[in-house]
Formats: sequence, structure tokens, C-alpha cells
Amino acid sequence: MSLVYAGTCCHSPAITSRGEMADPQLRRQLLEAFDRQRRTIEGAGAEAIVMVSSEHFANFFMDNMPTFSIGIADEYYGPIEDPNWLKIPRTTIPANPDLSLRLINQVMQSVDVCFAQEWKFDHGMSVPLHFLTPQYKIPIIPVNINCQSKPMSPLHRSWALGLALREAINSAPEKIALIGTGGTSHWPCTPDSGKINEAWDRTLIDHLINKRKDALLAYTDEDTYREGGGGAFEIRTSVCIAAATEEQTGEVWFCEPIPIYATTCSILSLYQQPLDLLT
Amino acid sequence: MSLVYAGTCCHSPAITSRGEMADPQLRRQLLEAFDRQRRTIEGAGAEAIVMVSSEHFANFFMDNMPTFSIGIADEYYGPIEDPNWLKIPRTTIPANPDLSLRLINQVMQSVDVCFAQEWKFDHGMSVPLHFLTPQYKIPIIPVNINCQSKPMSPLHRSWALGLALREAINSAPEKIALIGTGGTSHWPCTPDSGKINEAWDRTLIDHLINKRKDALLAYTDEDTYREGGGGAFEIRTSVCIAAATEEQTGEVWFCEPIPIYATTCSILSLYQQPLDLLT
Amino acid sequence: MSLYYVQKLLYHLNRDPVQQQHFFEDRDTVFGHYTLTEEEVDALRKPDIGLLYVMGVNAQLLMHYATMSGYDWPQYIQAMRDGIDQYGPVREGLYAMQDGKGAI
Amino acid sequence: MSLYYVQKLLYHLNRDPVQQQHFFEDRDTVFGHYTLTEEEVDALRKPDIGLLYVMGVNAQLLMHYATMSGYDWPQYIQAMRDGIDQYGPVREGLYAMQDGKGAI
Ligand SMILES: [Fe+3]
Ligand SMILES: [Fe+3]
Repeated sequence: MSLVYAGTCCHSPAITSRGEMADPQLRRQLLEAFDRQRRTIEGAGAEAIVMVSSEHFANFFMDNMPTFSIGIADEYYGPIEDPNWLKIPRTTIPANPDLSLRLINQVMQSVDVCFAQEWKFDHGMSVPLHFLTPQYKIPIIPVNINCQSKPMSPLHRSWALGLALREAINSAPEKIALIGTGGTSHWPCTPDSGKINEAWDRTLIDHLINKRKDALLAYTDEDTYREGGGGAFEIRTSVCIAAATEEQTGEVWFCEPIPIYATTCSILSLYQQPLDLLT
Repeated sequence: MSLVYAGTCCHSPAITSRGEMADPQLRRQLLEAFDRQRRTIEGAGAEAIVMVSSEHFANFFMDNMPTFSIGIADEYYGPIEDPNWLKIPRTTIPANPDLSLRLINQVMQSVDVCFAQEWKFDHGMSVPLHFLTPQYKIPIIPVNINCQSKPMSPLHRSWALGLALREAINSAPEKIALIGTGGTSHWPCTPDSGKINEAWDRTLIDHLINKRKDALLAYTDEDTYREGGGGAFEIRTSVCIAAATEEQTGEVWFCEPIPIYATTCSILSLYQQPLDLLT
Repeated sequence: MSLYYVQKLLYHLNRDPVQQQHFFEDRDTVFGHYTLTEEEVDALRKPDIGLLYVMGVNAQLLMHYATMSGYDWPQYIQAMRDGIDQYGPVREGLYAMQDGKGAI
Repeated sequence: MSLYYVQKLLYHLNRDPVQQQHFFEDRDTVFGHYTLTEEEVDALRKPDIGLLYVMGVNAQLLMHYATMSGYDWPQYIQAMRDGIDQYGPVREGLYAMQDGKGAI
């Protein structure tokens, strides 16, 4: 039993690049929630963070588009974006290729993940890491779900990935935290950028913390695109974490639309290690 | 019901590059078997060939190694090897991206295939195509299974891919042939190149034509490597076709070790459309 | 599938500062490495961000090309809106369904 | 993971005749694009096909590098056997388990 914490968080690049332009009180609350997640991960003694994100053409293109991929490099690197724009300095990020290999071999029993021996993190990884492990002290195992380019895999396969990750994590001796990061409604970089469908976001988040599998798997890409925009295809990452933590009801630590960040920002806590399992 | 034929064949580059150096009678029998497979595919009216192969670092590397991938390009290109060495002229190869998209979307319901909008065929595709559709008249849907670089997915997932491909093919209106191509025992490009484990090969082929799922899925990579060499990891491609055609007993059209081709060459017919389904 | 190569070129530029430098020094040579139509080369050369958007280029790629071509954010958003006014709705890809009228 | 970059370089050379030409015109510049140890650069420069094999380079990549360096098939096979005699068994990768004594 080595999953020590699981949750989700937002990764809008505006949280760092346009940070100060938001309502100060909302920003303070968001950063406090990020910090609570950081302290919880550290307090649980996590020796690695498995981070499930959706990258934005930093590593993967349609010449060879992985549906699911897990990193197995000696170290990672990021952010790939201009650090002066993103306001996150470029750095190497620690890895654990031995743990990666064990997780991949286990996940491959039921889900057909690809592997990547190089990975340049974009804001999808770098923004959460900046808040959750600002000193980059905890090794990261990056996991990617294709949420950018059709054909995309159906949501029930992201659910299957979550189950497989949980089983793999539980079979590792290390204490591991699992974080999903991806959008609620947003229309990134398009003329509709800044549009937010708060009602749709709040319903989704309610399904996520209550682990309503049927409701979550009922989302179709057509509905999601209409109601939540292209960025909302990233709900695959949160659905994955909900599957991995189905046995517990989660908590909303923060959930508010922040227009200048172009999305509803949320921090969800989806799994905390039960007291009787604490070592 | 649109699967009109399925089989497997060998793809050793020596069949074309060192063609005339083999025992003439064995070569004649091998080419006759290839030609029988070609005529059967054409006679069945195949409008596309789904070809499941294992490429050799022509398109995919460990920076982004797909476990399973399906091509979705407008056209393909090959061979990537020196055409004077392989003795197959370079050409474009017809595709059917619309059919690719339908197959991928269907396969993705149960197997997490990647997609590739470019693909340079190496001998793994080009040698079979040279014999099975020498005029390149039939559109190809390339499918790749990673058989080169660890971590590799377990055999039962290649079985699952076969089932998913069969279901997807059956839901398409086109008449489709399904060909698997990959090695029996061989130690390609290593100091052991030329070694052949005929007994191991014949047992494997007996399991394949009799669709003995349990026996096929009992092969471990450790045993396979010891008995069949690195090239034998490619049995994943034949296992995939056996899964897709489980309901019929197959036939051996050719199976002989040919030392100068560095492997046991085989042509297996694993599915023929039942007479009552012929249109 | 020519749109594919427009996007592949932008993907390469975004990932690799060296290729980016080569591109801005000698664009025609770089164009020659990709299978592009004349309309695409023209739209890339100008650049006509609005037309590239209407052609269907994914905005996660297009945004970076606009930035490296000197557009700030409001200019980039406006260029896409102008593109729709001038060339009509997005022709293919993800945004073919989007109204593009904008939110803010 | 330095072996990874040796293999990546060979992968790029195999796929792309233009990179192959650049490489044979100015190898040191190309080496600079990859994270390589001195032993690896030396083995690639000579080339010491036997040492590359012993280092664990996948033979599906190595074979093509031998060919473009002027080795015919028997020379290539012999170079790997000599490598094992000189440097010992394969150090990592797929062939670490193989006896390498050869079959023909
Ligand atoms: Fe995102
Ligand atoms: Fe092969």
C-alpha cells in the first residue's frame, strides 16, 4: 500500500505568467490551496510524484502521437516555454527511471502505455511542479494523456489507466503521490480564450470528488467540446485520478473561476492515506 | 463481416537482398507460397490490407516508443533502406486515412493504440508488400507492435489488439485482408545471426495455426529470447493475427529454415472467408 | 494533409531554438523541407495569423508562432478574429465547430 | 543513459541522408548535439564497431552504421566478435544475455 496522497490541480500558464493580474483575494486562496497540497504531499513522505498531465505539442506530434505515455528518463527538463514569459526558471527535474520501469511493466498488463526516455516539460507539468515541489526535491514520473489531437481515446480508457496506475503504485515499495492536472472548461489560445462555463465546471468537479464513474464516463467529446471547449478534453487527466482513488470521497480545496487565468481554477484532494495505514 | 483473408508471412530482408543465394528449390517454394497468398488476397477482393509488423527503428525510437501504433497518413513511403541493397525500388505506397481513422477509433475502445500521420516503411513492411502487392495497388493500413526495445508489452495485449482489430475490420464496409509479419527464431545483425531453432519455430507455428491461446500466451520474453533470440520478440505480430482469427484452424503454406535468410521462413494462412459469406 | 506539415514546421520551431534561428534567417530553405501549398507558404511568410487559424492550425502551436513573429496577446487574438471576418469560418481541425466570436 | 544518445545519433543518421552527409563532413559538430562520454565519441569516430556492440548498441541500429562506415557483412560480424574478445561480454541492453559465439 504505497499511494500516500492523490489530488488534482489546474495548470493554466497564466497562474504564473499573469499571476498578479488576478483578483488578489482569489489568488491568495488559490496559492494557499496549492500550498496545502504541497504540505500534504511532503507530510505524507512522498518519495515520488506520479504526475498525469496533458502536454501541448512540446514532445509529441501527430507523426507519432502516444495515447498514454510514461517517462523513463534519467532526468527531465523544463519549462520548454520562454521562462521570462512563464516566470518559472528553467531547470532539470529529478527522475526515478527504475521506479518508472516497474510502473510501466505493471501498467502494461492492462493498459498499452508508451514510454519516453526524454521529456521536456511544458506548463502542463511545470506550473503544478512550481507550486507543489518548488525546490524540485521529489522525483517526478510524468504520465501523458493525449488530449490535444484527434483521434483521442475514450474516457473509459483513462479510467482504466487510473486503475492500472493505482495497482502499479500499490505494488511499489516507495511512498508515492499521484497528481492529475488538466483543464476544466477553457478555449486556450483561440478567439474564445477567457470564456468559462462555471456551471459545467462545478458539475464536473462534483462528479470527480464523489467518484461518480457512470456520470464521468457519460461525457462525450462532442458535449465536452461544445460546453467546455478544446481545453476540456483534458478532463481525461482528472477522470484518471478519480478512477485511481474510487474508494474515497474527495474534497474541494479550491474552485473558483478566475477570468484572467482563462479557466476555473481548482485544487481537489482525492485521496488521503487512511490513518491506520500510516507508517 | 468484412475480413476476407488473414495470414502471416516472414519479412527477412535477405529474401530480397540475398535472394539468389538460397537453395533454389526452397526459394521457389517460398515464392510460390507468397504468390499463393497474393492471389488469395486479390481473389478475395481485398480493398485494403491491414499489415501488422514490427519495425526496426525506422520511425520509432525510445524518445517516444509506441507499444501499438496505426498509420493514418495520406500515403506511405518505402523502403527506408538502401534500395540497391534491399533490391526493392523506393516508392510511395497507397493509404486510406479515412479507413485508418475508423479502425483507430474502434480499436481505441479496448486497446490504447497510438497514431502516426507519417510512416517510412522498412523491410518489415516492404519485403511482404513486394511479394503480396508488387504493383502497390491495394491501400495499406500499417500497424506496428514494439518488438525491439524494452519495456515491451505482454503477449496477452497483442492478443487483445488482434481481437480489437478483428472487431474494427468487421465493422467497416470495406473488404479487408489482415497480414501479420514478424520473425520466428532469429538473432538479427548480431554475431549469432544465422542461428535457427527449427524445433522451437515448428512448435510455435503449430500453436499458431491451431489458435492455442493458452500455449501462445504462455511464452515469456525470457524463454523467447533464450530459445529464439531478439528477433523472436516479433512473435507478437503472429499472436495478434491468431487472436483475430481464433475461430478457424489455419494452414501452413510454407515453413522451412533457410540459413542464408537467417530464419525459418513461413507463410501461414490463418483465415479464409467461409463460402457462405462470400458475396 | 498539407495542414499537417504547416503544423509540423511550427512544432519544430517551438521545440528547437536553433531551428527557430535558421528559420528567421532563411525561411525559404526551411519551407523547402516541408510539403506545403503556395497559400500555406504565403500565410507563414507574411505571417497571416488569421488565415493560419482559419486553415485549421491548432492554436497551441499557432500562439507560439505569433509570439515569435512579434505579436502580443491582444494582437494575436485580434488577428484570429480578423481572419474569420476575412476568410470565413475555420475550415478543418478542432475549431471548425467553434463560433470564434470571442468571450472577453 | 549515455548509451541512449549513442543510439539516438545512429537512429538519426539511418533515417536522414542529409544528417548522414553532415556527419561524415563534420563529425565533431554532430557529436556536440548529443550527450556522449569520451569513450563513446572515440568508439563512434574510429569506428570501433566491436566496442559499440559491447557497450550495448542495438544491432538493428549498429548494422547500418557499420555499412555506412564501409564494412561489408562478414567484416561487421567479425568486428562484433573481435569486440567481445577484446572488451568482454556485452555490458547492457538486449544482448547482455547472449553468448555472442556465433552460429555460422
Ligand atoms: Fe492544458
Ligand atoms: Fe523483423
